[in-house]
Amino acid sequence: MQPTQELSGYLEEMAYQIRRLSVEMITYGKWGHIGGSFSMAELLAVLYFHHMRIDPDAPKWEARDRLVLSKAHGSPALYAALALKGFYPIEAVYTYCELDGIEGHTDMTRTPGLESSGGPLGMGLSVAVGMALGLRFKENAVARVFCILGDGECNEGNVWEAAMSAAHYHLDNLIAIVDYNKVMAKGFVWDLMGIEPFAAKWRAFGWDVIEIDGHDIPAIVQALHEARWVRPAGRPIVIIAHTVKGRGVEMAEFNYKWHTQAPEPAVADRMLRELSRRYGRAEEGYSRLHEDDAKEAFYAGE
Amino acid sequence: MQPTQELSGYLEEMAYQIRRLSVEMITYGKWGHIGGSFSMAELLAVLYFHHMRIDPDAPKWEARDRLVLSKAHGSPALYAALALKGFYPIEAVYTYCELDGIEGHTDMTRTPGLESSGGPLGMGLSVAVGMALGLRFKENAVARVFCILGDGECNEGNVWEAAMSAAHYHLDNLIAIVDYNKVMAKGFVWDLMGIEPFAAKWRAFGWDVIEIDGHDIPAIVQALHEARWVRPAGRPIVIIAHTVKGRGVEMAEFNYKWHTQAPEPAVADRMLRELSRRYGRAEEGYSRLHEDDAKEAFYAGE
Amino acid sequence: MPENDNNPLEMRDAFGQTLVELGAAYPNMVMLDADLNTSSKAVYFKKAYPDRFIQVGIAEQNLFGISAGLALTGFIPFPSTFAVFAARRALDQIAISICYPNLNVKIPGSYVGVPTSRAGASHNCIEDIAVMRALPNMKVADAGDNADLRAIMHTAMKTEGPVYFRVTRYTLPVLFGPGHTFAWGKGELLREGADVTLFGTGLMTGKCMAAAEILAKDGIPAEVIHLASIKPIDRALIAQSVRKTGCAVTAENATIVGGFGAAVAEALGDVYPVPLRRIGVQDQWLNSGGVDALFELHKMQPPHIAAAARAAIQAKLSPEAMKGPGS
Amino acid sequence: MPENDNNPLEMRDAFGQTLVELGAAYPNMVMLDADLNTSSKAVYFKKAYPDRFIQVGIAEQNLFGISAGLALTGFIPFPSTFAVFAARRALDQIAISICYPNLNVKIPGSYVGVPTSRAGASHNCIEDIAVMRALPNMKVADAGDNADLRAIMHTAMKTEGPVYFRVTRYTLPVLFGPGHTFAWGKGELLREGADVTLFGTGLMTGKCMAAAEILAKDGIPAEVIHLASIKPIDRALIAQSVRKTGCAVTAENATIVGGFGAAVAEALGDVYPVPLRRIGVQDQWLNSGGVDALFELHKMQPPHIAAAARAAIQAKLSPEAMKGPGS
Ligand SMILES: Cc1ncc(C[n+]2csc(CCOP(=O)(O)OP(=O)(O)O)c2C)c(N)n1
Ligand SMILES: Cc1ncc(C[n+]2csc(CCOP(=O)(O)OP(=O)(O)O)c2C)c(N)n1
Ligand SMILES: [Mg+2]
Ligand SMILES: [Mg+2]
Repeated sequence: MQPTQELSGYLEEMAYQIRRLSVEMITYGKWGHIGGSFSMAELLAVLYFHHMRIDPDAPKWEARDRLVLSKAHGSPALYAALALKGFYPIEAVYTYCELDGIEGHTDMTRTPGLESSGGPLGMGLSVAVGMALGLRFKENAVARVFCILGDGECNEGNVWEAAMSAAHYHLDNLIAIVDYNKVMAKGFVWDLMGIEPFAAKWRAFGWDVIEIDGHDIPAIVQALHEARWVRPAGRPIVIIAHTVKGRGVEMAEFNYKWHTQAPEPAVADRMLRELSRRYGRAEEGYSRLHEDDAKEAFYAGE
Repeated sequence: MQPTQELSGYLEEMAYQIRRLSVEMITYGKWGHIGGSFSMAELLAVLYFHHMRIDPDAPKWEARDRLVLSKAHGSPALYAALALKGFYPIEAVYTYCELDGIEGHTDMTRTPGLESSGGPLGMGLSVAVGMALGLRFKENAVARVFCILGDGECNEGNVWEAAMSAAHYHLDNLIAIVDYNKVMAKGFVWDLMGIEPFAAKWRAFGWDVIEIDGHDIPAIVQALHEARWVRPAGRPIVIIAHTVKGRGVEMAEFNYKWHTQAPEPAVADRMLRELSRRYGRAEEGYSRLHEDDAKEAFYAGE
Repeated sequence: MPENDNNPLEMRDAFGQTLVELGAAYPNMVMLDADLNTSSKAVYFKKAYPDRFIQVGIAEQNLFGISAGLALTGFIPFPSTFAVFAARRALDQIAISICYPNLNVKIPGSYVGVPTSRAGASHNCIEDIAVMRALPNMKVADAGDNADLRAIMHTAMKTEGPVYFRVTRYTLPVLFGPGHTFAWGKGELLREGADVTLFGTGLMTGKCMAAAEILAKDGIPAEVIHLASIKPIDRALIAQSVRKTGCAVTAENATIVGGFGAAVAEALGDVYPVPLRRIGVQDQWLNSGGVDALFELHKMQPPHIAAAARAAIQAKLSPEAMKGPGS
Repeated sequence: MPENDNNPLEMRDAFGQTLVELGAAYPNMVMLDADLNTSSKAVYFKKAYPDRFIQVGIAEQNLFGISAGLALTGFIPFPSTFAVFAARRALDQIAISICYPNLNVKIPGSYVGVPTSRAGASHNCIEDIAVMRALPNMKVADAGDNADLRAIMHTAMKTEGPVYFRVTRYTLPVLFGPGHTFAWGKGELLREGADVTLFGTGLMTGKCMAAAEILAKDGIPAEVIHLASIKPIDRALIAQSVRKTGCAVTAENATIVGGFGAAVAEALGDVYPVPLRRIGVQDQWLNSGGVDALFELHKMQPPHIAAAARAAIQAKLSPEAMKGPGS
């Protein structure tokens, strides 16, 4: 299941746009998590623009695949993917963190395409287990439930409660994806709370494990294909995606200081220019750089 | 470290007395958990009457070993051990579940020798981690912290949070003991929420694992010796003690119906007689069988 | 299986029976258990509909998270555990996975308050009313008898969104007839009286009725109002009653801090302030003991309610006597 | 490092500085963090006393359990996380491992209420006052400014047993001078007035002072009382004030259900019932938005407090007008 050159190119473009829009909305909204949005850009690109069976014109289609973003602070990347997919106009992302706008963490009552509400880490896998069980009750054998978790998030006991139950119920229609970007909010995972041997933990909890480079689009395509069509054998499947937190702009890479921080417009502009250069695109900066912005600069810091 | 015949005999007697007193207090208190008290009788006997460095005359001795009963519903067995050890008079156990008496679940403010308060499952290992860290801060290299967990209890995510952190902090002064009696409140572990491969889970969480027959006194003596003196190598140690829930009287063995249930006095009498026969002692029944008991029979059922 | 009012069941059995009734009417109802079904009596549902019963083991956070996922796929989940573990262990999951998106999950809180008795402070739930009430979107109810519980459960099924209701491990005296219904925000006037209003919720309403009898013997006519619906609460009925009686007592099988008594105090401040005495657990842990001994210790028996009523009347009559213990 | 009242810091920085002060005075104080130290500002302590700083990762249940164990070995732990995760994620651990045995743990709840703002409903903590207040043994405080926070923290260290105090991510106007002290159950009369009492806690006291100015311009003398100590609460001062003014408003940076407003309503019912209007988040989720926009939306600004004061006065003067929205 190697993707064609054309498909890879398209997915790469989507990952690029997800990163761009994440910076745009975090800068304009003056709040948000760049590092964890960037690290899962390719994962979301492949899920939303290739793998997942979803229809933006029928967001509640019963037989659809579902994705729970358990690391809900990564919402900018997801909001970007949903907008690019057509769940709502791109313009809507500029209401990020505004009154009656798109919520800082995920609020499914406000944003079409969102399958759950979140914010507190560690909860999403349980919700995904419930969905996977629900689909089983409905005898829907085709749909899959995806759940994206952070690596630091896997410190949370709730994750392991959910993991244990997914194995107990043989939920091979559940595919967890860990954005293993090695960094949590305030430092490196190994330093703050080590999670290794990580794959061994999932295996001991009864899961089938696939490990990939989470920025390698063909690898992601292949892993999802395998998880959906090849591996199911009565065990839930986890894709441990090795990624780089902040991947895309150098100042943010592997740097916990960009875990949560809204860039000044000028910094955002530099970030976006660097991003376009990296992707070999024409240099393009922050779209609202010169907009007179009366909003308080409150959350600029961490 | 094979115990002498004499020591084994003494510890067996203590296990026997723990079982007897557990039935006495549960029957008289009209509430409590027989199955999970019986299954850890030998474990408590070896800990309190051989292994642990404690002094009932100085219950707050700084350098003492500490035991956190995370499966706090097993309190009758622990109350029995503490009474037999001399922390308070045996008579006190007959205040179990009474106003101003010994609390149904553990309340350390009321009972000398208790090192923590509990009731909700899954919490104790965190408290034990805190104690082990505290002892490290105090540069007490000798004292050990023990924590007894239920097997069903290990469904709780809090257990795995604690486990992860104990490994992260290299707490080899922490020894967890799982009373793996295969039964939880309403059925078998494998049926309600499977925890296997259990040793693999602990290993994947960075622990050193010792597996034993939890009713085999020499094996327990040996395992604790090993855990304290041989194994410490920067990893916390878990003793997975394979036990039989309700071990001691046939009607309760491997039977979830005796997880929580106070026997009628006549049933308690039969239980205790059976117990004495099994131990090759002179038959002895329930000590308060004919006492006119005005207490409501409220909790006789589950 | 309708409840049998002549030979009252323990409330948890009425709960179990009603689960079975609802299961028949709602094929998309599912029951979840965290290893307590024969205690909570979720086992009735398990036996009737084994295919719609989900065991999650001893993992309450997961219990409520899974329920959210099931609600999102079109089911009506009843995640069942002891009230302490709903209100304390899984509060974040209930708040954010369930209440925040307003999901259709019905949460029974078992083993509440005094009758849990011997299990002790860690299990005798006193804070659930205060805690659940603080969550936006959550509705909260505490039934006065088995018929009331059944009515609450039927209404809960017809209510879109999260509901928390208490289930007592206790046999309550019958208050209501067979045609009894329940509506959110509607209280029930059980006895008319002019001198003081006794507001009860849950099993304490029965004790308020007994207190009114005691007071009647002393020539004090007490009004008794049952407020099973704690959130929303019947502010109109509260105002109407105290406008007449001029003082009130609340009685709840829970802590008096932040719970039902506070809900009434809030309403009184809003609509018609009068002296209020709150009966319930007085901000202490509810340690082990026999049921009656605990009701006695925590001054929650009818004579205590009657004494509180007299104190409230006293306060109404001589404002200077209103200086409570704190002043 | 004393706080600098002339150039006010964000309260969380004052928190961090005070941690360092306390760390010097109490060698057995330890700080625990769940991956939020540069946000909560526990990082100040980490930098000053790296050996007494414990990182537990993103695991709040464990955070509080470990704290219990440390308290049991003679330390004074400060487990630090966002208020939502203390009040919701780890409530069972706080209740049973800490409050029940009355352990000496000091719990700062960071990022409370409106100023958390853009993070949104899951993070903008509104229920912690109601929740923490419901736990026996727990003391609860919300500081009015940085000096007040510092005083609370110093008093907390001298208080045996569990304490919960709120830390706001916000810069508050200065209310108190350098010699300021704090005592449990003691309120502060900040401004005298005869017509209405404004009871404030936390950052809302400053807004009450501004509201009193607005009212003064209309010739309405409002009394302002700051109640940083929410539990225990100063019932004597509350009674004394409303006996004079005859009506009151409460203002809190939290839900009005079960929290500070409820605590005052409870006290009024006990000691001197008067009409009460409660300012705060009106039982809704506190979704994302700018700080000022949210204060506006939830009607928590000085003009709203002033309007509530007028409504309370109106209710006092014409009891018939007291019929609130519910009646
Ligand atoms: C229960 C909980 N605790 C703390 C936080 C605050 N928080 C938000 S993001 C974050 C770090 C997450 O790290 P990780 O899971 O590795 O995510 P990523 O690196 O992908 O951003 C923390 C601690 C939270 N949202 N929820
Ligand atoms: C958090 C929590 N959930 C549920 C319970 C109720 N409960 C008490 S004992 C028990 C079963 C425990 O099973 P296990 O851990 O295997 O203990 P054991 O077999 O040794 O009795 C349950 C569910 C509890 N005490 N705490
Ligand atoms: Mg990470
Ligand atoms: Mg067991």
